[in-house]
Amino acid sequence: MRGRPNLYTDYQKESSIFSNNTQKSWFGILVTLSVAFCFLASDYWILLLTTSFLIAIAGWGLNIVSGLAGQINLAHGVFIGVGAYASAVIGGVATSSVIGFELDMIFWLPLAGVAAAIVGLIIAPITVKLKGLNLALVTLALVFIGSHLFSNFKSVTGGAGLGRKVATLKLFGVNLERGIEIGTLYLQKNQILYLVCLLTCIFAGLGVKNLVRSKAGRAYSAIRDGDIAAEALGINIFRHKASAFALSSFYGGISGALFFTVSGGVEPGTFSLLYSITFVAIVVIGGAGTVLGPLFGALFYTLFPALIQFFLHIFEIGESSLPLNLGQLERLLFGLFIILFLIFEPRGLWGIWFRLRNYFKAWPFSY
Amino acid sequence: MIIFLQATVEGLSLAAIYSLVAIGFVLIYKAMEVLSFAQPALAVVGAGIISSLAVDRGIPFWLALFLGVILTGILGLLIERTFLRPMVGEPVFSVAVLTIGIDILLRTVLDSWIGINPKYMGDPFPTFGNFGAVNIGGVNIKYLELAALITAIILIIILSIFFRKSKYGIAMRATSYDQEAAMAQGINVGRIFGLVWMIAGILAAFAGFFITGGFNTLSQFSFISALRALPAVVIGGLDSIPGAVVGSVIIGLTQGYVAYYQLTFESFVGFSFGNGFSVVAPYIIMFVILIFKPDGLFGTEEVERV
Amino acid sequence: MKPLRKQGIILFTVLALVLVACGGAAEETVEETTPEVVESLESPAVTTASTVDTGVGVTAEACPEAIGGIPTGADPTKGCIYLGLLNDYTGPYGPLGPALETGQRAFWLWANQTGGVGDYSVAIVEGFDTGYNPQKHLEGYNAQRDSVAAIAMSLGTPQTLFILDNMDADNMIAAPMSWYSGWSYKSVDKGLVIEFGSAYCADGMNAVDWALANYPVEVKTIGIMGYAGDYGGDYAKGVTAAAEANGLTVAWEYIVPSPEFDVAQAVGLMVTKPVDAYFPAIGPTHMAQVAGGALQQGLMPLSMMAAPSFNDAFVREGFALEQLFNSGSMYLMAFVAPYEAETTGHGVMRATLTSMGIDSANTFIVAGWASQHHLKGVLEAANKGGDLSRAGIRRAAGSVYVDSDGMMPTRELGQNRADAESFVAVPDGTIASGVRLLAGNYVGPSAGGYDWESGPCS
Amino acid sequence: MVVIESLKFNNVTLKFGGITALNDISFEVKPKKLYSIIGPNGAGKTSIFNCISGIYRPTTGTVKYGDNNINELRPDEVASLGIARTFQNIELFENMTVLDNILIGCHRQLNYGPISSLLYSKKVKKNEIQARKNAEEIIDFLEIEQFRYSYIMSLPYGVQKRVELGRALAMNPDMLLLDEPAAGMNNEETEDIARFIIDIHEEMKKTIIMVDHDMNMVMDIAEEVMVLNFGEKLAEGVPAEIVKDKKVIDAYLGVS
Repeated sequence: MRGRPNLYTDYQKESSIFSNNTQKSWFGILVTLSVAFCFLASDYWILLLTTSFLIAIAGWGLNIVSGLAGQINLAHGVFIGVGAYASAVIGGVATSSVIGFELDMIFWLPLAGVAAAIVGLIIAPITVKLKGLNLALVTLALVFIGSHLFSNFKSVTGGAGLGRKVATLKLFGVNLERGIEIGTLYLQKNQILYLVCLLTCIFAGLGVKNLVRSKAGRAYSAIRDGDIAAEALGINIFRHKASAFALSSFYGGISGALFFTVSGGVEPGTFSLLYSITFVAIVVIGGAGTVLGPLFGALFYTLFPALIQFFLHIFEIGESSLPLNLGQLERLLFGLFIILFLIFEPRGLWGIWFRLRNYFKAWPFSY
Repeated sequence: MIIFLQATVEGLSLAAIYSLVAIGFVLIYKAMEVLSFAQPALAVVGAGIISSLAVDRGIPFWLALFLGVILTGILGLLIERTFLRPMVGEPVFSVAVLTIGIDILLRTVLDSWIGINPKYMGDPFPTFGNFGAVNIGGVNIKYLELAALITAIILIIILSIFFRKSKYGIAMRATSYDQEAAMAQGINVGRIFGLVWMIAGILAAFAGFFITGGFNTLSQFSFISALRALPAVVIGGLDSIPGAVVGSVIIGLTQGYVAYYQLTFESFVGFSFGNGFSVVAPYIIMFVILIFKPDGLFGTEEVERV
Repeated sequence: MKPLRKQGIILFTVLALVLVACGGAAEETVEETTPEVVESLESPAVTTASTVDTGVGVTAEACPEAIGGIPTGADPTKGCIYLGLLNDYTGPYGPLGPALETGQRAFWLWANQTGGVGDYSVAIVEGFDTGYNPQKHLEGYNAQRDSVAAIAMSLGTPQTLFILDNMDADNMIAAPMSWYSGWSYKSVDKGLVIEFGSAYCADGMNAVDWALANYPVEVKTIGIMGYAGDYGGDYAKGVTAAAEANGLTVAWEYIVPSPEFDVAQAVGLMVTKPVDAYFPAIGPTHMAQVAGGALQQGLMPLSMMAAPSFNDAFVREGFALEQLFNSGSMYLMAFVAPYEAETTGHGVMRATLTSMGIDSANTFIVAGWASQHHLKGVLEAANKGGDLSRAGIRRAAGSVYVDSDGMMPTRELGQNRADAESFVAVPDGTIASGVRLLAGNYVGPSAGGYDWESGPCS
Repeated sequence: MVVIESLKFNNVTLKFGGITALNDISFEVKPKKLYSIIGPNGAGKTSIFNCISGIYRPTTGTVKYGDNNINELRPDEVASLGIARTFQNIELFENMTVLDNILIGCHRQLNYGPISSLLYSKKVKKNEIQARKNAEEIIDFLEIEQFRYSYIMSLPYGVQKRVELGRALAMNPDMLLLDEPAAGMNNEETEDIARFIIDIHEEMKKTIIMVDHDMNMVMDIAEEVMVLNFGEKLAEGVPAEIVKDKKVIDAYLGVS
C-alpha cells in the first residue's frame, strides 16, 4: 500500500492523525530528536527552541479563531497576558505589592488557559456580532484597553514599568527552580522548561489536528468560507464563534503562562499592539488556516535572526557596515516577509512545504 | 471657564490633526475597501522627510514642508503601485495584514534614521514671540495648533471642491460607488487607486508635521498619536468623510478634557481611572459605539446578499 | 485505546528512554549550579591571602583587547574578571546609556593600565539592552549570569529590584545606575548593590532647602512629578518631607510609571494648578516636552530637576529650548561634581578620556566613571581576602572602605546609612559639561536633621 | 422518525426600504410533495427561500412549518427542524474538499462539542466514522466518487451544483429547498439533476421545494407549481393547468 497516499483501507485510518506508518515514524523520530536536543544543545539554542514552542502554541490559538474561523483578532496578545497574569497570581510568590498563592504547576498551567478562555467568552457577545474589519477594529481597541488595565491593576500585575515575578516552577510538590536530580541524571531549570514546553506544544498541536478533523473545526472553516451557508446547514454561528474565541484564548493563556515563566518576569508594557500583531504575522507567514503553519511560523520567527547573523558571517559583512543595526534589520525583513508571503504565497511556509512534499512524493517521476 | 476653553482649544487642534489622517483612511477604504494600517507610518515618515530637509539639509522650512508633503504623497502612490496592486481581489484581512507589513517596513527605516534623540522640524513656530503662542482672552493658543486647525479646514474645503468639480474627483466618487460600472465608463480605476493613496499620503504628511512640530518633536513613539485617528474613523463609520471629521472631533475633545480634568474629577468622585487614561479613552468610546452601532455613526449598513 | 492516550504513552516512553540514555552527559553540570550561599554577611573578609579562589566570570586567560569598540587596556599576562552590563540603548535612557557605558569602560581601561585587580585585569562584557524594562532586565541578567563575576551597571531602580532575588541566589553584586535610598540598607538590597553618591531622597530634601535659601523669588506652592517606583517616588518623598518642614503647599503630585507618563496631562496640571516651583524626576525626553509645553502656556516656574531629568543637549546651540534652560529658572541636582571639577579623580578621568580621543564633557560619562570606583574597591578587597568567587566578592562588599580619589566622599560600604551630600548645579551652555556647580557636598537643614539610620525613604 | 410537517406561508409581505419583494403571498406545501416555484428573474423566488430559512424576516405575515413559526427562528434553528437548502449562486466552502463539504452537511447529526473535538474522544471517533459512511453513501448516490478529494474551486460548475445538493442531503432533511438546481447547465447535466431530484423525492420520500425558471424541467417533474411575478402570486396548480394559464403565458412571454 505504501506510496499511494490517498488510498485508505478503512475510514478509521482515513480520519486518524497519521494515515500511514511512514508518517508515524517520522513523528516519532522528530519527537525523539527534540527531546535529545535539550541534552546536546547549548543554553542559547535550548532557549530559542523553547520560545519557538511557546510561540507555536500561541500561534495555533490565533489560528483557530483567525485562520480556521476567519475572525480577525488583533488582540491575541491580551489573552496571552491574561494567561501570564493568571499563572503569576496562582503560582507566583506574594510580595508587599502583588498577590500570589504559590500553587503547583498542575494548577496554574491549566487555570491560566481557563482564565484566558473565560475572558474570551466574556467579550464574545460583542465580538461575534461583528464581522471582518469592524471586528478587527474592536480587537484593536481591546489591545489598548487591555494594556491600560494591565498597567493599572497593580496588585496583580505590579504596574507599568515595574512588573512582577511569575509563577514558581513547582510540579507535583517538587520545587524545580534549582533543577532536579533523577538518579544519575541532572536536569537544569531551562531543560525542564524545555521539556515541559515541548510536551505542551505536542499536545497543543495534536489538539489542533483533532479539531480540524472533526465537527468543530469543520464548522469554523464553514463560518469562515461562507457564514450564510454555514448557518443554513444548522451551524450555530454565535456558539461556534464564541467557542473558537474561547479555545483560541485558552491556547494563548497556556502559552502566556509558560512564556513568562521562561523569562522570569512580566511587565505590562509587553502587551502592546506590536506584540499582538507579531502573532498575526507569524500565522500569516507560517500559513493561516493550516495545522502546521503556526509551528513553521514560530520556528521561522525565532530562528531567522540567527539565520541573518549566519549569512552576515558567511558573506563577511560586518555589523557596523550595515545601515541598520541587527534588531532593525530583523524587523525590516520581518515586515518584508509579511508582504512577500501575502503577495506570492498566501498559504505561507506551509504552502512552500506542501509543494516541496508533493514534489518529492512523485520523485523521481515528475508529472 | 478659561481652563475649559483651553482644554477645548487643545482638543480641537488634536481633532484637526486626527481628521487629516482619518480622511486618508476613509478615502482609501471607500475606493478600495482596504483598511490601511500604514497611514500612521506615512504620517511620521512625512515628518521625518520635513525634518531631514529643513534641519539636516538646511533647506528653508516652507520649501521643506512643501517637498515633504509632496514626497510623502508620491511614497503613498508608490506603495499602492508596488504592494497593493498585486492584492486586488484578495480578502480584506490579507490586505489589512499587508498594510501592517508596510507599516513595519516604513517605521523600521524611519526609526533607524531617528535614532534615540528626538528630531525637530525646524519650523518657525517655537521662536515666534512668546514661544509660539497667542493669548486670546486668557486662552493660550499655540501657533502650531492654530496652523493645524486652519490647514485642516482648508484641506477639507479643497477636497470637497475637488470631489465635486474636477474630472478626477468625480471619477473617484464614481469608483467608490461602483467599481465595475466606473470601469465600464472608461475610468482608469488603477489610476484612481494611485491618486487616492497619493492624497492620503499628503494628508498624512500634514498630520505628521502637526503631531511632531514645535516642542513635540519626532521620536520613535510619535506614530502612536497618528494611530489615534483610527478610533476616530471607526466612530464616524469607515466609509464616511463627514463621519471621519465628527469622529476626530469626538476623539480630540475627549482627549483634551481628560488631560485637563481627569485628576480633578477623580479627586471629586474618589475613584481612579488609572494613569494614561487620556490615551485609552478614545478606544473605550470606540468600543462602546461599535457595540451599539456596528457600522459607526455615519457608516452605511451592509446588506447581505445570497 | 484512544489514539491520544496511546500517543501519550509512546511519548513518555521515548522521553524516559532518552532521559536515561543522556544521563551521563548531563552530569558535569551539577557542581556548577549548586549555589554557594554566604553564611554570614558580617564575617570578616579583608584578610591577606596568598592564593586566590576564583569562580564564575573569572578566567586565567587574558581579557580581550577591546570590547564594545573600546580597548580594555588588559594586561595579556594576567587573568580576567568579567563584569556584566545591563544598559538601556532603546528606552527612555537610550540617549544616555552609551555615555554611561563609555565612562565605565574608560574607568577600567585606566584601572587595568595602572595594575588592575591583583593578578587580574577587569573587562565589561558586551552590554545587554534592557530597554529600561524589568522583564528584559531579568532576561539580560539570565543571559549574563553564567559568565560574569559581578555587574558593572544595573540601570534603573525598579529594574534592579526586579532581579534582586536572582542576584541573591547567585551571590551577584552590582553597581546600580540609580540613587534609590534603599541601596544603602541591607533590608532592601541584601548587601548586593554597591551604591555611590547621594540618594534621590536626600537630593529631594536638599533641592527644597537650597531653593528656599538661594532662589530670588519666594516659593510657596510646589508641584512634584516623577516616575513611580523609580527615582520619582524617592525624590518625591524627600521633597515632601522638606516641604512639610518648611510649610510649603504641595499643589499636586503626578507620580506615574515611566511608560505611562502623559505629557499632556503633566502640562495640564501646570496650567490648571499653577505653582511657584516644581520638582521633576523624569526622563530627559519628557523633561523637554513638559518644560516646553508649560512655556507655551506662558508658564516658567522654578524647576528643581532630579539628575536623570537633565541632558546637556538641552543647553547646546540649536536646541529649541536652549534659552529656557539657560534662563535661570531651571536647576538640577547632580550625582557627582561635573567634568571640570578639581579633584584627583576628575583629573585622572579627564586625562584618560583625552588619551582615548574622547573630548566630550558629558555628565553621564562622569557618572559612568564614578560608578566604578566603589566596585573596584570591593573587587580589590575580595582579591586581598583570597576569594574572587562571587560569594567572596559578596562577603567583601559587606564591609569595606571605598575611596574615589575625591570624586565622592570616602565611606564605608555595608553601613545602614544613606549619603546626604548633594551637588546643586545650574545648566550653562558656556561650559563644556553643560552644567555649572553651585554647591558641592551640600547638606541642607532638612537632610541634615533627618535620621538616615531609620531606613529607606520609600 | 420525526413526523414530516407541511409548510405554510400566510399572507407574507417582504419589503426592503421602498421595494416590495413579496406581496401578500400565501401557499402551502404538503408533506412529501415536489413543489415548484417559477417566475422570471426578480419575481421573488429566492426571497421566499430566504424567508423560509431565516435569512430574511417577513415584514408582515407568518411562515409556519407544522406548528413552528419559523419566521421567528435563526437560520440554524430552521435547519435543525430538518429543512435543508441549496443556493442560486452555489455557496460551497471553496477552500475545502468535496468530502469536507459533505461532512459539514452532517454537522447536525454529530452530537459532541468543541472540547470533545479537541480531545478526539472515543465518542468523536465513532461519530466521525459514521458520518464518513453517510457521506460516502451520498457521494455514491450522486456519482461524484472521482471528485471526493478535489477542492471545490477546481471543479466544473455542474459538479459543484451536485456537490451542493449532496451537502444539503447530508443533513438528512425532511424538506429540501432547491434554488435553481439546473441553472447554467447543458441538457445532459440538466437531465442528470432531474433524475437525482426524482430519486430523492421518490426513494428518499422527502418534501422538495424547487425554484427554477427552466419551464420544461419543472413541468416534467413537479407535482404542484406556483408562479410568481414581481412579488405577486400569479397562479398555483398542477403543471398541466399552469401551462395553459393565460396570465402565466403573458408574464413569461412578456419577460423573455
